[in-house]
Amino acid sequence: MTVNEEQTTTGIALEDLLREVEALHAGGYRLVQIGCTDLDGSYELNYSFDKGYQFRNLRLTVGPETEVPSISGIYWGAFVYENEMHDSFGIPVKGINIDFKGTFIRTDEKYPFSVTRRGGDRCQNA
Amino acid sequence: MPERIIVPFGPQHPVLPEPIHLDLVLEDEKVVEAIPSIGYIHRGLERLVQKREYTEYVYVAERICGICSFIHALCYSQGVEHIMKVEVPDRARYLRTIWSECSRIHSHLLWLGLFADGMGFENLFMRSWQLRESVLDVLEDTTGGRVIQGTCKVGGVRRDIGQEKLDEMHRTLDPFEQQCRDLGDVFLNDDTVKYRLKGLGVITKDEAYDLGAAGPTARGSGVAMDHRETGYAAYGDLGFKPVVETTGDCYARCAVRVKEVYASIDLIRRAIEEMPEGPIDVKVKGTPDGEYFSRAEQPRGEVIHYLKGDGSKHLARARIRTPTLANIPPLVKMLPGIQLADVPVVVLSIDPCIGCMER
Amino acid sequence: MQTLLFLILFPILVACLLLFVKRTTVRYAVVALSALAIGGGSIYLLVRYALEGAVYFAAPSEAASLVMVAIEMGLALFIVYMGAKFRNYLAIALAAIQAALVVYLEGTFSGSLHAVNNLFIDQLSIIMALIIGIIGSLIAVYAVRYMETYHHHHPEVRDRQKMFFFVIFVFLAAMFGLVFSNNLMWLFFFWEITTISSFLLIGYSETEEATRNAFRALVMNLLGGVAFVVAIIILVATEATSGGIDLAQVLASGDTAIVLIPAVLIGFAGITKAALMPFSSWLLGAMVAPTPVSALLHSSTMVKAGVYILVRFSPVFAGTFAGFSIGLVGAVTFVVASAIAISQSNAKLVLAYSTIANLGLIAACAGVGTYMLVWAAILLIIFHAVAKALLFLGTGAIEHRIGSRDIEDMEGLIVRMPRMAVMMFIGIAGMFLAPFGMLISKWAAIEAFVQVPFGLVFIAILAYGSAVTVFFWAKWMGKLVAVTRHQEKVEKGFFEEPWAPLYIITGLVIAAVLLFPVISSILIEPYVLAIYGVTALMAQANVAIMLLMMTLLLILPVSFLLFRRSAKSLPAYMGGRTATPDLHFAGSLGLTREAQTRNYYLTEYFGEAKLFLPGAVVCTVLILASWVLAGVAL
Amino acid sequence: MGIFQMTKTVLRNLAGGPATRRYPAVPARTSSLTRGHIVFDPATCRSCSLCVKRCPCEAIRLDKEAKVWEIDRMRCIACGDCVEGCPFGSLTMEQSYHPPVTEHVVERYTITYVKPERPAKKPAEESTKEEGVGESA
Amino acid sequence: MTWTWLIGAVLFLVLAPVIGGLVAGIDRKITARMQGRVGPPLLQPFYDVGKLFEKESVVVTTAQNFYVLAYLIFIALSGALFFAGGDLLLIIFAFTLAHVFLVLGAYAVHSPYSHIGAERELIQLMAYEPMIILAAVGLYMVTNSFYVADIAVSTIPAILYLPGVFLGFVTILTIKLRKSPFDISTSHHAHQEIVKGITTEFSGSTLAQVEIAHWYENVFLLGFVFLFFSWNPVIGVIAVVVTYLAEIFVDNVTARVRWQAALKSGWFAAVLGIVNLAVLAYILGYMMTGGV
Amino acid sequence: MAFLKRSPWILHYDASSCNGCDIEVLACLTPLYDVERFGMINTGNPKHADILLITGGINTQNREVVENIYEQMPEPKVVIAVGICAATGGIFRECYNIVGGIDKVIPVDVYVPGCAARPEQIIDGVVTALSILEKKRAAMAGTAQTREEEQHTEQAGEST
Repeated sequence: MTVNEEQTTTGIALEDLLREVEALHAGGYRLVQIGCTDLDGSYELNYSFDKGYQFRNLRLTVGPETEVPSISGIYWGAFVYENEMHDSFGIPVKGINIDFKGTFIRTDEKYPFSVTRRGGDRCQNA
Repeated sequence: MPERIIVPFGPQHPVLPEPIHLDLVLEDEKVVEAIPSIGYIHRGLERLVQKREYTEYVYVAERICGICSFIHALCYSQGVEHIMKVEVPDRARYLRTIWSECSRIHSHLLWLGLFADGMGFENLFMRSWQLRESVLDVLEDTTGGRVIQGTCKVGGVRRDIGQEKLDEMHRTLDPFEQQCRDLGDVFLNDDTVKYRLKGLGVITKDEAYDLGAAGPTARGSGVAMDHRETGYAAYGDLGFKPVVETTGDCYARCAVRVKEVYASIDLIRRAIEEMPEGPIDVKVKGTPDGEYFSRAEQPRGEVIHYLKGDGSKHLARARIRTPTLANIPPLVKMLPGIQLADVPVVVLSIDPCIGCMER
Repeated sequence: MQTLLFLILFPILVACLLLFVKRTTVRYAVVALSALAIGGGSIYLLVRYALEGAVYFAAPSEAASLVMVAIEMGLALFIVYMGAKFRNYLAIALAAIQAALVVYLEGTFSGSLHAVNNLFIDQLSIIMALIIGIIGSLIAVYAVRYMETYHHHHPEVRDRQKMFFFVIFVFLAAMFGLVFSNNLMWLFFFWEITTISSFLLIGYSETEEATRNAFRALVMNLLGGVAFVVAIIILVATEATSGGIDLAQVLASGDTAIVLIPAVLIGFAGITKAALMPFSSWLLGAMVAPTPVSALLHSSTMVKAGVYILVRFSPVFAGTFAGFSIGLVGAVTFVVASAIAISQSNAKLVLAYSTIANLGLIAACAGVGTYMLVWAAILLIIFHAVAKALLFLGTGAIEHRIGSRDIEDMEGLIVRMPRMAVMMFIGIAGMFLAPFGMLISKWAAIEAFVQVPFGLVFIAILAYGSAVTVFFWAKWMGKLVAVTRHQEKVEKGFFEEPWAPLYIITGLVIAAVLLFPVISSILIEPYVLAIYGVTALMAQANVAIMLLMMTLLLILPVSFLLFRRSAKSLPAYMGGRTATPDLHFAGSLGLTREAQTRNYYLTEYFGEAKLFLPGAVVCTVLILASWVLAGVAL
Repeated sequence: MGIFQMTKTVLRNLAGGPATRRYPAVPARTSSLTRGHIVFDPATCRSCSLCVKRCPCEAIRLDKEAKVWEIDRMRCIACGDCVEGCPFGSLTMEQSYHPPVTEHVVERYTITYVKPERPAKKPAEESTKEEGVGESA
Repeated sequence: MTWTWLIGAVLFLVLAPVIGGLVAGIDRKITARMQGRVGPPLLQPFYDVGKLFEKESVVVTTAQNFYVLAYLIFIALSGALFFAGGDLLLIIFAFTLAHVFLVLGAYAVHSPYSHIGAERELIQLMAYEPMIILAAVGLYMVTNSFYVADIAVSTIPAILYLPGVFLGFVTILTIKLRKSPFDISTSHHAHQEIVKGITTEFSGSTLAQVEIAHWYENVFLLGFVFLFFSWNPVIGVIAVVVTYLAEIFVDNVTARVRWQAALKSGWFAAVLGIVNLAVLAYILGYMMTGGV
Repeated sequence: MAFLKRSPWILHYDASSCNGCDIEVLACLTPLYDVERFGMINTGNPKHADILLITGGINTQNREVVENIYEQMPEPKVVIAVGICAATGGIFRECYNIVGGIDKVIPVDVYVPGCAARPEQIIDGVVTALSILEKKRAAMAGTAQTREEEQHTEQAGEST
């Protein structure tokens, strides 16, 4: 592989999130994505940024019901990821600029990736 | 006061081949508010990683979207390869590049056709799709599938292209490029097309960057950002310069794609010329353990496969961020103030691939 | 002559009587009975004089003239008083100037202020009398119940109904006087009465806006009045060649160059009264008045006095550049007002703009003044009066039921008020669709303009104007016929306007089309023949085709019977979104939205702000040009 | 001259005649690699069930007891993984695709492979034996 | 009065759907060829209409059928009047009436897409109305008659006097034939932002009626084109064919424009007509004074 | 009187497909396949359509959309499920948001296999659908006729 990009991942605390994001915004980074991973009993949130193919990732681990502040005040376009986060993981996100209120990705079962659900997939065709 | 026209636009709508819904609020025909609503084709295939072996998941990955299919598979494979530290043979890297560029051309021609259709230019639609068929023929001859190739796998590719076929492809590239240039001329120079596109749905460079726009949407606004520059597959060997336009309107986004078609043809030509000999795959052993944000440049922009393995045959998590999702915020910004007639044009100008976006 | 005097004096009597009637039912009876009498009188006039051509009467002159001057002075004082009360000094100044001019006239030329015949009647007068007598009195009947409801809806407005009906009937008398006068001094007197009536009725609700608009109307009309007096002074001063104040003699005067200047001045008075540009704003402001007032004064009759006088003088205008210029004022007004009407959603304003536009068209015909155009102009007067009266009254009735005069709120009226909607439909059709009146007249006008030198200018304007007209009428019509679901019927209400006037006028709109060959041959053609020696005729075949179209239109609704069976009813296409029958659908962000349809107003292109000023400037220049051209002709 | 930019293409199309492949009259264009549909040869299948394991979408089912091999055409993505994986060449990829059907039925084959009666020495037999063991287990 | 006019009218009523359908078929065939396709069979428009009559009748409101029927009848009537040699202006007004009925039908169904289609149709109506009136006036100025019967037998080559008017008329013909770039209110193929616009809610036999009305209309309009060349019937027929081919060509080489451009084009076409007529009036005036 | 067979107008809806089948449906319209040869038109409007081509499986969001579109199509109509996702859910069958094939919501008349279905396959599918369409039409005409006859006999009964 000749991919010449470096990826850094920094773990941060929930209360530092907005400050860190603000700093990256000021540093000319663009928002690449916000992703979420369901671990056992908690979620790992990845806020990914990029500047000139330098990939930086802020990592946050939160509990099931923890409210996460929206970064859509800093990155206007963050609402898509935050709505997605809410709709598939059930993470409450506070203050999204365009809040779809659970209708961004409407699924048969609410919050399919929620760690508190864990009843296995209720798929009709499995 | 009943001052405004409110129209549900989609999900079933003839100009949108895929379902997306907009609540359009109009004054006469001017859009004053347009809120998109998606989720009509959400399948939930990210979860399938837990049910499919990591090698089998390639088939799912390439069915995330039938247009960018090959590059999804490529991005996924590269991610797994990176986690598992698998070195792909050179020939496979070149073959991957050729197929990537073929699918980029086919995607762009497809998009140009749909775009022409969105402007009510039926003949141009027909012509674009007619040209696209010759790319599909090449894909079918070399991979066996028209839109879903199924040749990429973890550790390399499943099929080789024989020298004879490579020569034939090389021969047909010149006439094909000429045809594409004739087509591109219409998009770039026709008066009615220019009338429809110039100054429409403008996104400035700063806005585009700040909103996280990806691919031609960003490049049309002057953001020189193209993941092929990072040199995955064979791009590092072949060298590559992103196509950039600066006006940020629909015309610029269209021009970027037209010119990318030419650039892709050139890349294929050089890839064929410099094709190394050797095996096309390596045996992959073991299971992935680790995580990686795999990134690749799709026709629509940068795609990200975040893969996390826990050492079992199944990945623990795959998170796919597709370019269309990144381009939704710019789209929301573009819509207000345009005419109803331009709504399909503007929506199409980000080349929405809802199939990708909804996963 | 008795009929003439009856028509002038009887309404005054009724007016005085109404000053003492308080109860609505009694008032209704009085108004209905007198309407019958007035209508009957005007029909008698038709039967009696239609075939006789112009008939002149030497009505008592001395006493009447004195009374008139006295009343005129009184009115001037009244205006000064009102002007002082509301601090409108322009009105005071104009009234003073006008009074001074009248005094000057009486003092200097008292010897010449005689007409041999003070009253006369000819076919044009009969047509006007019929409009005043039938449409006018029907509107009066309608107004009784309307005003009762009006006060119910507007408790804040002081109830001055006695005054209201007094003025209405005095106005009717004045209109009759106006169209029967052969003495220009008389004509001027009645002219001023209508101005004052309009002033009083616009200001009826006594709100600040109403008062302001009333004064605007007054000031603009006084401007015309001043021009009128000046014209009379010139005529009297040049009596030897011009014919003095005897209308018939003036028109017959051999020295058209001399007559042209007063004619242009009187034409200017007509332009102000007909609210052509740049004076259109007073008519728009007048829409604050109760709807019957708008119907009576500001579309069917009073503003018609403006174009009536233009038509009267069109033989003088014919072939002169001054007349051409006045015609152009009309034509420009037609196209600009029609275009602005596109941007309006207030029904009464649309009607007002359309009225201005049509008056402009009539003025265009009258100003150019060839025999075919005069024929077309008179047709336009008739059809416009009938259809517009219906539309105004209909709008009034609808406003009382649905509480809005916005066209958007009239959506689905065909479901909510089927009878009213059909009547409005016919009224609107009368304004712009093929076999109906206005369109026939436009067609006649086009055919006529083709034969005029430089008529191409008018044709071009007419072509654009009628295209624009189609747009704003058709979209209104569309709103009416939209079949919305789940709308309660509101046709019946606590307060019932009498439907009879509406039915009758609707009947008249249709009858006017069916009978228009008769009207033309009995009234218009003889008039034109008498004045020009030639007359316009509609080709037989075309008349037949129009009747065929009308018949088709009347028969077509029968086809509804065909469609009742077997059709499956499905909701409208909503892009795959399931929607309730009243078009609510689940929109983005989890909101339920209602799909809404709204007409296009194209304000960016046809807005008042965009078009009024250029139109007014062009028209002002054209009016000044008409004066200059008249002067040059001398 | 930007008004009729498309003229060139239009004229070329008019002169060149239609590009249409008249499909039902002319057979569909395929290449040697075209993945049409899977053909199963019941005579050679030895019920190893490798195809079942490899199929990414569970289109193939095998009942070893009843010797029944099933394929659901409405699940098959024609990836060809099973063909590549089949050690006995019982599966082949045909270039022609499967025709549309009006009813959704699972195709069912009874495996007719009979273990050849041969001396038990060759490795091939070993494997079949193993399979046989697997079957019984 | 002779009976010849009746023959013209009856022939139109009977033959126009046949000719109109064939023209539509040829149109589709040529369009397909221009796009490098084979295209539908020649008789495809008839199959389509036949099919539509076989379909179930589905309505949003029964009133819509009434308006569409009225549209069909008045389109047929105006065409019949034309071929009966009637007064051009009256024919144009009947034609407008017919379209207003179509618009009302779309309003009646009260569906957002139909509504927008109806508004756009009205804008189109507003766009082409001035030019079509001017075309009639132009023919009058040349032949001294508004009657089609007189114009058709006139020996004056109208086109030589009215090139600007003809050009303007061809422009609005594009609007009338619902061809790109002006197919804004509804189009032959549905890939449009307002779905099928004005005809969105019409289906089955109602849609078939709209289609037949369109055939009538096309024949009528082509007849109008013929009037410019009627001094020589052979040239006239050729001109009609060439004009129609040009329309197909333009349809195939342009994108659809916004309504603003449609309105501006229509009105600009009328300006073209006016300029032509003004020059013509000047020449006529000059000739007259010269003659005297 | 089998005009229906000569003029099938199709409506295409993407239920939850990956686009692969969609673009192949669209490819059918383009010069190389040109289904207009058979009188097919891709109309975007359910009220004009005879054949509903659906790609992709059903999920909660689009279930009512599919039902709505189907309901808005006038009889006679047929439904073609294009691609394996539309038939059974295909490779996404086991995703949490996929309910299954189209036939879970509306009756499907023809299944076109393939992932992605090829244009030729789609053409074949439509041809298969045409005969079904024709049957439905005949049945519809038949019932209409019998209904009319019934009315006639009723009226006759009343008059006698």
